[in-house]
Amino acid sequence: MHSTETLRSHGTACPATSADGGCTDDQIAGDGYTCRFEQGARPESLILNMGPQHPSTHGVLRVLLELDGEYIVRAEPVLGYLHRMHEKMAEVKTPAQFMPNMGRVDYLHALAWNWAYVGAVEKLAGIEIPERAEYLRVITCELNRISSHLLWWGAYLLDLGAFTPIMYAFDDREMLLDLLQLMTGSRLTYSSFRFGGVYTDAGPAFVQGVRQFIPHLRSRLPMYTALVTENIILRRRIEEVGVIPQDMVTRYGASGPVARGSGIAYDVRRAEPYSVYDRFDYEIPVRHEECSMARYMVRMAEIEQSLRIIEQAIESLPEGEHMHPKAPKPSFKLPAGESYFAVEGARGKIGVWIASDGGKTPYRVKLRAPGFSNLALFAECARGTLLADAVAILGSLDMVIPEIDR
Amino acid sequence: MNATISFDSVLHVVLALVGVAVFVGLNGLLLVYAERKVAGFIQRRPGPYEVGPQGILQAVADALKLIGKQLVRPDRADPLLFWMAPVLAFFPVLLLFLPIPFSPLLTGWDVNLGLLLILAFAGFNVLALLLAGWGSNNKYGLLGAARAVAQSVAYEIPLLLAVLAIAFQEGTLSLSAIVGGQGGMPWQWNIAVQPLAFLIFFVSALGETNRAPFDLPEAESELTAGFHTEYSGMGFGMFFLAEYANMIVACSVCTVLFLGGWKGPFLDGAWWFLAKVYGLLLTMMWFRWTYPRVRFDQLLNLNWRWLLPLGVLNLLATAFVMKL
Amino acid sequence: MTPETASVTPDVLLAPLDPAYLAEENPARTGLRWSAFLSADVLPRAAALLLEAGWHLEDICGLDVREGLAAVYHFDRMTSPGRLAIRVLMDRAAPVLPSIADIHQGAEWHERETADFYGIVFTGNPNPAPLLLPEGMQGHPLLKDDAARAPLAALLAVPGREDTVLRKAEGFTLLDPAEDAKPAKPAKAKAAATEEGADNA
Amino acid sequence: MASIFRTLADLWSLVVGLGITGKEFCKPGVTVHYPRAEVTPEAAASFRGPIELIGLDKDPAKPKCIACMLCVSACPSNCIAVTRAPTPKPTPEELKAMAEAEARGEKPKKPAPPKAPGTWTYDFSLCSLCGSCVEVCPVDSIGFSHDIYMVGTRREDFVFDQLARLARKAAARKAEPKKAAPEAASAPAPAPETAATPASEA
Repeated sequence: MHSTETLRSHGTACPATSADGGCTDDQIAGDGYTCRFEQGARPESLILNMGPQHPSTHGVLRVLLELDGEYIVRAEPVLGYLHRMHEKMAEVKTPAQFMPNMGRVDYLHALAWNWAYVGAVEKLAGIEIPERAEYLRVITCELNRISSHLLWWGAYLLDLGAFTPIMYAFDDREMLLDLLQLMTGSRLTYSSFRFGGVYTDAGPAFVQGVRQFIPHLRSRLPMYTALVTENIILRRRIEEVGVIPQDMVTRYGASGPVARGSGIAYDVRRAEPYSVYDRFDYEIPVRHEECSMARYMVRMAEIEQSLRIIEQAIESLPEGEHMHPKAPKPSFKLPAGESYFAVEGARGKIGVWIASDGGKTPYRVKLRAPGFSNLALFAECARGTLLADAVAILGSLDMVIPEIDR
Repeated sequence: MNATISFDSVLHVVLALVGVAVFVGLNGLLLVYAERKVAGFIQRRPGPYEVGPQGILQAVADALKLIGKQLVRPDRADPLLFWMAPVLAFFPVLLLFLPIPFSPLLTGWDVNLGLLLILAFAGFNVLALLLAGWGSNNKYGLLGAARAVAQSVAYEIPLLLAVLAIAFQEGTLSLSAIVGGQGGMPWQWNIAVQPLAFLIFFVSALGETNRAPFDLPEAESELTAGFHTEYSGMGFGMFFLAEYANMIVACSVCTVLFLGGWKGPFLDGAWWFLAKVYGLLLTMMWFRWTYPRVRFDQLLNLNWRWLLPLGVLNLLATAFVMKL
Repeated sequence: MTPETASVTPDVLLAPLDPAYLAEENPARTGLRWSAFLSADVLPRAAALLLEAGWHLEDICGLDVREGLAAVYHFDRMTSPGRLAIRVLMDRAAPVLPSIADIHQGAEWHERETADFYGIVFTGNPNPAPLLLPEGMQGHPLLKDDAARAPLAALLAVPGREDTVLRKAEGFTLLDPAEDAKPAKPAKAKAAATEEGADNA
Repeated sequence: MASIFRTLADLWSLVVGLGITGKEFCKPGVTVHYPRAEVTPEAAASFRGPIELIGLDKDPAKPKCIACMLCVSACPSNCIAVTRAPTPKPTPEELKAMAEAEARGEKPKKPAPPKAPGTWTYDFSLCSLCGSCVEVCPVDSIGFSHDIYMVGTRREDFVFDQLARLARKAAARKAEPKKAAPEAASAPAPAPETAATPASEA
């Protein structure tokens, strides 16, 4: 069949094929993952390889599904198709040289990863950041969070078969990207945070643009609600689908909107306050329904809360430097020691752990991707649902594959 | 039906078939273009724009591309079923156009069982989708085919009930007679007396033609392309044409049954018929670019729990009123 | 999780397991609240205790140091946040750890990833296939050369860490500043520098 | 019964949705219709495109670069290659002076290599536009260009000889002097150099 045929080219020996007849000659052997997966399958089941090329796996995720009709008996995500070994690159590059990688881990919320790495290095090396830079980081990071949620919103509806919302979301997102381009120079893979500040200072164009953007997006959100959120087809598709109870969140270490959609008010901005977030008045949206709709509603509410943060930050943006005068040169050496820095990304808790022995490059860098833990619970969550529900659940977890594979 | 089949009438039918083929081909191009333009405008972009002025030749270019592409059959697909499916999807649709009265004069074959003929031949479409999904030896195709069969079979029933209500009311199965029974003004159309039947018919027609929000057999975010996953070139092109042809048939029948066919407030004629058909087609497109897709069990629930009881009630009510 | 266990600090929680080392950290310096060294065999019990008290697994980081292979488990709590690092040291010749994937299901992928990168075997992992690296790949990318390995103390016991040691077993010397820790650093730095130089040339 | 009425009320949301898309249908498009239209130069000005050399104020065809190689070592992707300009051959007089100095036992004054690059190549296909080189340059000789519409059909199209590029740009600017202010020169004006170079370098 189509799915297994493409995998034959992998050429991986199928350990279980020959002897005990897992795959007979008549069938085309899949790769090791397929064969092992088939071992546990009931004879009447249909094994379906969803991905790595599939419209709703957003990039190159592969999910092995055992189907009974259209009901999912078992699911197993197979990762690694977009693995780039960022953690190895971090060990052979100086911290400054590794910065551009951070724009490419999670391309939708690149600035959060920027921040996580910069924060870990700053904590380890004791680098100070000027206040203005902190505010600019908050503003750009929150703008980036909105752009990530907007894209998720559009793409999620695309998964659910509505083609138009993504275009409306992109219309608004385009304005955001223009603003972020003013600050970072790029439109997607930002790398604009620096150890001790940010790359560019905010000019009047940026400040003015942000001030105009906030009311604009607020005026658009009711349209989003009326067109999509209240749409009966959408609500029937995702309400009570993909229920993730609280203990499942804990067992898998899920975070971000996945945890908050299950009634856990956990947000790194509150739990481990960093930067100047404690100066702003905003809420952590929490829903208790534990279903896909709850996660949807959390993200939509987060857009509004991010707007609130940006509004306060831009109004109280202090004057001053955007780079600390004592900010280290790009060739600086990390002192020995370890530091863990977590930030709240659009998908959850992003953590960077650096261990350094005082050498030119870090000794070990661990990138903790929220999507990795969030996707891990898919197999348990999707059991017993319909194929269409699996798509709805995958989408509601908001995966970004390059982040999961790193 | 006329007992004598003269040479004239056979010639008429053959000519009509040729005409229908041309009509379907041209309309396929037109509707593809219209669909993409509608999508574009709804999404605040220009849609096709590069080929020809305002992109009007885009559909032609697409058609040429499809014709020029290689036909690929998967290694282990059943050749007979695999190639039969697109043929079976497209050609029976042409027959469906024969009894449709575009105007009193412009009717392929004014047969007094026209409605029955259409319902009978429409069944071929299901078979084609089943063969396509089964024959292509693809799991997505198989799932799509299974969906297509369950969906088409289910939605045929309320469709039939809605049609029956009109047939009761008019006392005929001839399409031109049904049009003849309606007046020119909108309030003299059957939709004014049978709004519920119209709704049931239209929703079922969406389900029968696999149009969004009921496009489950090819739901690309779930089944990549459903039953036509493995088809390339004109294999896919035939399914594509058949989908649009089916839409036209469904909208034409809807126009005949509920919207007064060729009759209008003034200047009765085929233009009224076409205007109404295109209006309905645009509505279908509007739906597609607005709504998410329903889930399969919901699709069947909607049918069995809402449309079917409503259809039966409507039919009973119609019969009751007729008896009075 | 019960209300009583929710506020129990790990030093109390892990006390029955007799950790070789347990310290309260300064989060402002390291981002950690507590750090502990456990032996491999009590790891599943620790994981179960932590889960019961509402802790979730953040990540598992392998670490290749002079003393052997180490794994660092980061745990955190949603109700009263504070990060706990549990470190386990293994023999380089036989890097084996018991899996905790049956307790913290999320650990399955973290363990498979660590197995990919370091070759650590997690016994009892329900699906011990490669996760991120291709099947059949030789070698483990994050293992270091002998020359590049630093002692554990050079990474984790540096001055200015501002930690308070709460427990320290008799004979626990892993975090003592070893006498060769000092010379090791410049050596490693030099190695890195030549590497860099070769890269640039 | 109540659920039936609620369902009917929910169905109203479908009509609302149609209303919204219908309204949007009637509004004008929002997309920029490339190539008939391009984004405004102001919008492109903040875009960090491929890096370029910045010329001296008095001789815009010559870069400020002093060939210190800081950018080469700062670059995380090894996309910059710079060589120093060759040391000029000593003239006969200088040779003579050197020989004399050596004879006197002094250190001979060898001609120093010039503080200027001999070649300056940049492989945009490797570049991740991180700006490390721009930040590290001690003489501000590197800047970002703002070309957002750069295309090429071959990999080699993106390997730039920056010295030649700078010279071309300077020549182009000289050809139409007052038209562009020095700063705007780096903005993506449809420069006349387009014709002379591969499309990618416009």
